[in-house]
Amino acid sequence: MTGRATFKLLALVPVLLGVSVITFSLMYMAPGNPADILMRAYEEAPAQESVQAFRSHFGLDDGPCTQYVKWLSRVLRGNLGVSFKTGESVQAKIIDRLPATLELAGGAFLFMVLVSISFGITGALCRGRLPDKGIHILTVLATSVPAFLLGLVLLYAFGVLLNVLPVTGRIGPGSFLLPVVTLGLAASCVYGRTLRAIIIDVIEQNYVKQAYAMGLSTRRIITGYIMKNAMLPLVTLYGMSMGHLLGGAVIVESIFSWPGVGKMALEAIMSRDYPVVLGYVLFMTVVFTMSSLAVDMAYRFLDPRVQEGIGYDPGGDGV
Amino acid sequence: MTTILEARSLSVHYQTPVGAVKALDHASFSLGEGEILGMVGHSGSGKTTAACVIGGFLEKNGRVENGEVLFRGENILFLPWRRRRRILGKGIFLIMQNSASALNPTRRVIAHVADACSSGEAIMGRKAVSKACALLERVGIGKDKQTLFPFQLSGGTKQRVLIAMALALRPAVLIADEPTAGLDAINQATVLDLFGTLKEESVASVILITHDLRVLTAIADRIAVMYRGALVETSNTADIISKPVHRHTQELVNAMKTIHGS
Amino acid sequence: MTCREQRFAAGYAIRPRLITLSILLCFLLCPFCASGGSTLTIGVGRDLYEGPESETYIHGSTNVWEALTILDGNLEPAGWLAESWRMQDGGRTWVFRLHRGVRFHNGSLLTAAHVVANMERRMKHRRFDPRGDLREVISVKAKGELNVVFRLKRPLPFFPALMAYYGSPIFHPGVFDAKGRITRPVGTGPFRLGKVKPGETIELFAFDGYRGKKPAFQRVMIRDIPDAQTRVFALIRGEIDAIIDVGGILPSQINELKAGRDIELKRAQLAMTHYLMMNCRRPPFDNVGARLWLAGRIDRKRLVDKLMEGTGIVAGEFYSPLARKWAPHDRALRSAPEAKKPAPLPKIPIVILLHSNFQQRLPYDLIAQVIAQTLREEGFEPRIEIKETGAFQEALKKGEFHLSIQPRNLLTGDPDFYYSSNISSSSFRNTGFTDPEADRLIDLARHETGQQKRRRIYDRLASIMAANMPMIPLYHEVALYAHRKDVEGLTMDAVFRPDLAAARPSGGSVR
Amino acid sequence: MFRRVLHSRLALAGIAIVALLVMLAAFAPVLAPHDPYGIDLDRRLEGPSPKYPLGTDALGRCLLSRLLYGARTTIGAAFAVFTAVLAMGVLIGIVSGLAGGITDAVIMRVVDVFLAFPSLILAVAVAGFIGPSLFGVLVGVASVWWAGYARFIRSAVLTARQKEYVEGARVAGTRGIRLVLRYIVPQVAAPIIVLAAMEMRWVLLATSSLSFLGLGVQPPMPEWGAMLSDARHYIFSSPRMMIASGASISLAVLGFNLLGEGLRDALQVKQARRR
Repeated sequence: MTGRATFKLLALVPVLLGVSVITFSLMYMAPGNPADILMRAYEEAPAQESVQAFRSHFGLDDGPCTQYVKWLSRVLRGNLGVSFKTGESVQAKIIDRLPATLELAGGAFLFMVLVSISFGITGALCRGRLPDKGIHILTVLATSVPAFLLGLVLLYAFGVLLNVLPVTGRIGPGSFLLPVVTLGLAASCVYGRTLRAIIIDVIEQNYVKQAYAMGLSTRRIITGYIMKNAMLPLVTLYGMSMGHLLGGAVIVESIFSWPGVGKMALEAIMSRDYPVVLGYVLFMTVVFTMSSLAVDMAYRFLDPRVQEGIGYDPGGDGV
Repeated sequence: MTTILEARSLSVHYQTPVGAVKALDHASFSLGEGEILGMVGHSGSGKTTAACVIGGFLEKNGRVENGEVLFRGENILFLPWRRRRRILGKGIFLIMQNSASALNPTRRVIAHVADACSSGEAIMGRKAVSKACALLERVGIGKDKQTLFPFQLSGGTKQRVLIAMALALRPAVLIADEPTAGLDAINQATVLDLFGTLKEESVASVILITHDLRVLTAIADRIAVMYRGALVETSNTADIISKPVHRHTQELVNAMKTIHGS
Repeated sequence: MTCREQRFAAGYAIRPRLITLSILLCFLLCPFCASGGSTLTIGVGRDLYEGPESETYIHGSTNVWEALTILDGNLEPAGWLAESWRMQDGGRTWVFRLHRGVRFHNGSLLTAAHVVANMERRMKHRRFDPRGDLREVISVKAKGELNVVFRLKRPLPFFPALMAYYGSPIFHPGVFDAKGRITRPVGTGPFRLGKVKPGETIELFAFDGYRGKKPAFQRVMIRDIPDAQTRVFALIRGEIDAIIDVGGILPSQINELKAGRDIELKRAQLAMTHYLMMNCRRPPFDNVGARLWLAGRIDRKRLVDKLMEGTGIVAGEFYSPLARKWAPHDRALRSAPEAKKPAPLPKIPIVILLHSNFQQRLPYDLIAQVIAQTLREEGFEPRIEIKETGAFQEALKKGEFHLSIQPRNLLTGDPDFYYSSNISSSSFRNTGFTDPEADRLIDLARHETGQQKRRRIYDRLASIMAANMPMIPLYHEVALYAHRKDVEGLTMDAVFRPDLAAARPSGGSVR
Repeated sequence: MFRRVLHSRLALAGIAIVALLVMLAAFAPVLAPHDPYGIDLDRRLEGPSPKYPLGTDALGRCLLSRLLYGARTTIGAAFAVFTAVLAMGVLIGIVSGLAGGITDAVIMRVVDVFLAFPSLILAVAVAGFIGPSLFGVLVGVASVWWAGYARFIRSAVLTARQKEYVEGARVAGTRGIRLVLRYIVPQVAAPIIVLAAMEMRWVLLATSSLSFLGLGVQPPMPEWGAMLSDARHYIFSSPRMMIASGASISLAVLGFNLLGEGLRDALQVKQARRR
């Protein structure tokens, strides 16, 4: 297990190095001069000497390669630089706002897991009957409505028309509900559908029939025999969904004024605050990569067949 | 001897893309209390279908065309699934064909038996586990193997796990579908021994399904011979071996004698 | 087999899952609890926190810091931290006398030395003086406890106006670090800074040692709600008590807010003017005739009436008429001569450049589309380009635009601010208009101390502007702000600084 | 194959919706009652009338005409991204699959790097840095999506290469482009088609999301995401604007959704793993 984890981690090194190169080169895709931006020449003109002072202050006079090497060596030492705009350290800024995003993504994840499992079980056990059809229709609709539209509609419906849930920010548990549903609904439905297919597959397995033959209770059969096997392929998908949730958070956070890293990143992109955007992209990619790795490990932990090195292919589950 | 299970004129058809296939054709048989009934026949003769119909696991494309199955005098064939399930386990326990896939691959051996122990009884948690532990020891699975996963066990051991489950459930009727298939001679002997034990302790009345007549000669009280979905002959074991009536039975007995030279 | 293994083996791990589920449900169903007490919550559309790398760390709208002077309703400098000031040496020396007994939030008394330290910070670290307010300053010295003496290279008759608000923010010098950054804004304003969550909230507490009237609200929360619609929803729901900022409420939202019965919608005329800048280096607007033609062709009244819902004043002059003293005698645009239509450029699109930061706050894209329509009708091929800060600045710098809509604040209330930062050919913001006479007059007026003479120079400049039309003033901003009816006294001044100290719960009592 | 597609009601509905939208987009100039750019400040925010079937927008333009022309932009952009992604993915996947060795290893590591990014985050960053424009959105979305395709097609090529008759053709001397076109492309076509239909909705969602965030088309060009973004300021006074643009996006996504699902079921192709 440990050996495998180490190997996987080592294999990530070149990938993350590549990620850093691409992230850094983003900066060169952009037109414009960051020096002018700091000056926030918004209503007033920056004096030329202020611009020069800024350029040397942030080391913008070096060539791209030198800048990259300098940047990378700083990043490796855990220093993502300082914001052009506010002068805060980027990692402090990210860590400051990360809890909000993780809360949102984590909440959406939990919502997704709970809803997709209940949808999956209901759909599979009531196959072809009303609840299954209802869930299917809901799935088709939910995956067709973009998150930004869903968010606006929920905001309007629950916040303004029904006046039951707060529309902004991160105050009190109630404010949590709408963003989480907005972020998690589509994924819940998709995974619910996937789970349904897997469960239907599993129910046909001999061991489930055998469990019924033993006269076990429905609950025991679902938890001990069906779900345990059906969840395995789903775990990989759940892990993958983290990327989707972190990306979707950008949109949801900007609609709900959720003070997380996504909103920060969007603002930083709009004001060309390179260190912040670079730091954000890099950080999120590492978070995503690590969560994928964690899921991979969890999978190995959950599935005894893989754990014991039987040569079982986790990808072969018809997902 | 009272009859605990009786099938009357049972007909089952499978819908297949090439038309309906008759799997059972007016088959009738009965199982007495404490008796071991052997069912024998070549592949496709309808043995497994019979087991599935009684156990309630008929394939989706199968349909009962005719007949009834009486369990303790009640026709269980057309009971709603919810009521049917109450009979499963403690009433009728079906050990599926192909023991390799009959155990949950992600569940430890002992958990299966513990589940069986707690099925329909008030034993829960640790009590069930310790009972399961004892039962597994009885079927010859030591503590070292009890926490393994099914795929780590040999076919014979898996079959023994299933028998341990039967011991735990103490069903009124045990139907074992090909319990000795794919086992080597030593394992076959052990498994059959365990079925003998079941009978001796009058744990259950057993229907033992196999294509191997020889397996039945040792432990079955009566033998039913199936041929193309019909029950062609039912008689005491000794009678079947010594004076088979139906042509197919004669073939089976002859084949057995030719191979094993008994 | 251990006990734990047994439990695991038997699969009884279902309990924790149920517990998690119920905790989650409790968490989600727990009713939303609003924070009560005497707190005023304000929604704004941008982050008022600007950080140590900025001139002031936090926006002046927070009422945390004060400056030497502040502009009054007529955009005239009035005393703030400075009680009075006088000019010496023909405008080359300015002496500001501070109020006695002004306290910083850390309790220490404001002295002239503190002010000197603040000025030296910005003179030494030029990036904290982005507009170059202190360019002409040779030295700043403290004279006694309360007098600050500025020595200038050349006379600046409007120096007190230059020092207004953002011209001289004063913090306790103990908070400056070696690089001139502010580590924590310890100012003298009626509110001191509490906890800042960048991009989320800024918490302010009433400062007990404030010299003036004590604020009625003990606590003010400023919440950053970038989406205009969400902001209005939050106000209607009462999650915030007020929206008060430029562009905080869009003209299109007037009707939505009128529907809210508990909400009072107010307007404030600002010292901000919105212009259609023209690139005077590129055809067709390098031609005076073309510029004059466009100025006559754009129906500004219609724009304001139709698109602004009356939240603007059609600009008849080049800078805010709030500066009464400087209102030109000759309203430039009324006397704009008729001009002939220029020939449409073959296949070359007319680029109308907009800044993406204003998208959410000002109706520029609507105006641009109307102007584009006008141009299209005349046979041009207009194209709108919305660019974010970097690309926007770059395009301006390289002159890759023909037209651009931009706001300008008359931050000092003095015409010089407008002319030297927009029209002077050495200005960073000059969009290609060069006129030696205008340059000469701007420089002359800048250092002319005689009020009457200055006045005459600016009148001459105004007529040069009218004849050359380097930019078209579209409208003067009338900002919308709103608060719930349980708050009163909340107002906003001409440079959109809300007076938080004057706000109080209605009925006079603290909630 | 096509009979099975036609038997699936879902796929049929999907095909119908997509075809309808494509037709509407194609014939927008004929169908649109007004000029989608024709501003009329005197008729701002009017409700539906015989002259303006869906009413007018904030600048007095015909909403229906803008929606019709918006279909061109929105669906056109999605198709453009898709074509680019497919071309890139197919090319790189086939090269990688056929070349093997170092080339393959290098290409696959690059693909790994691109797959390591959370997709929307990279798309937003790329589009944001290029600047708000249709081009930025196209590049942003395409830069994220190509990698998955390249990997998918590479594995399909590798599988196809294993087949005896391909091996036979190689032994017989068929090489390079001929081998690819004759023997490999026909084999990977079905999974690519299904993948295409399944992924179109993601592309559509991603492009309209970026537009909604203000990273997309420049006004006055009609585009559904941007139109929705503008319309939300009128949610109280003219909700129809939001409903119309929102419903259009949802309908388009729904169409591709159904089409993809139907095709997948009909062709029984495994869905590609994606985030």
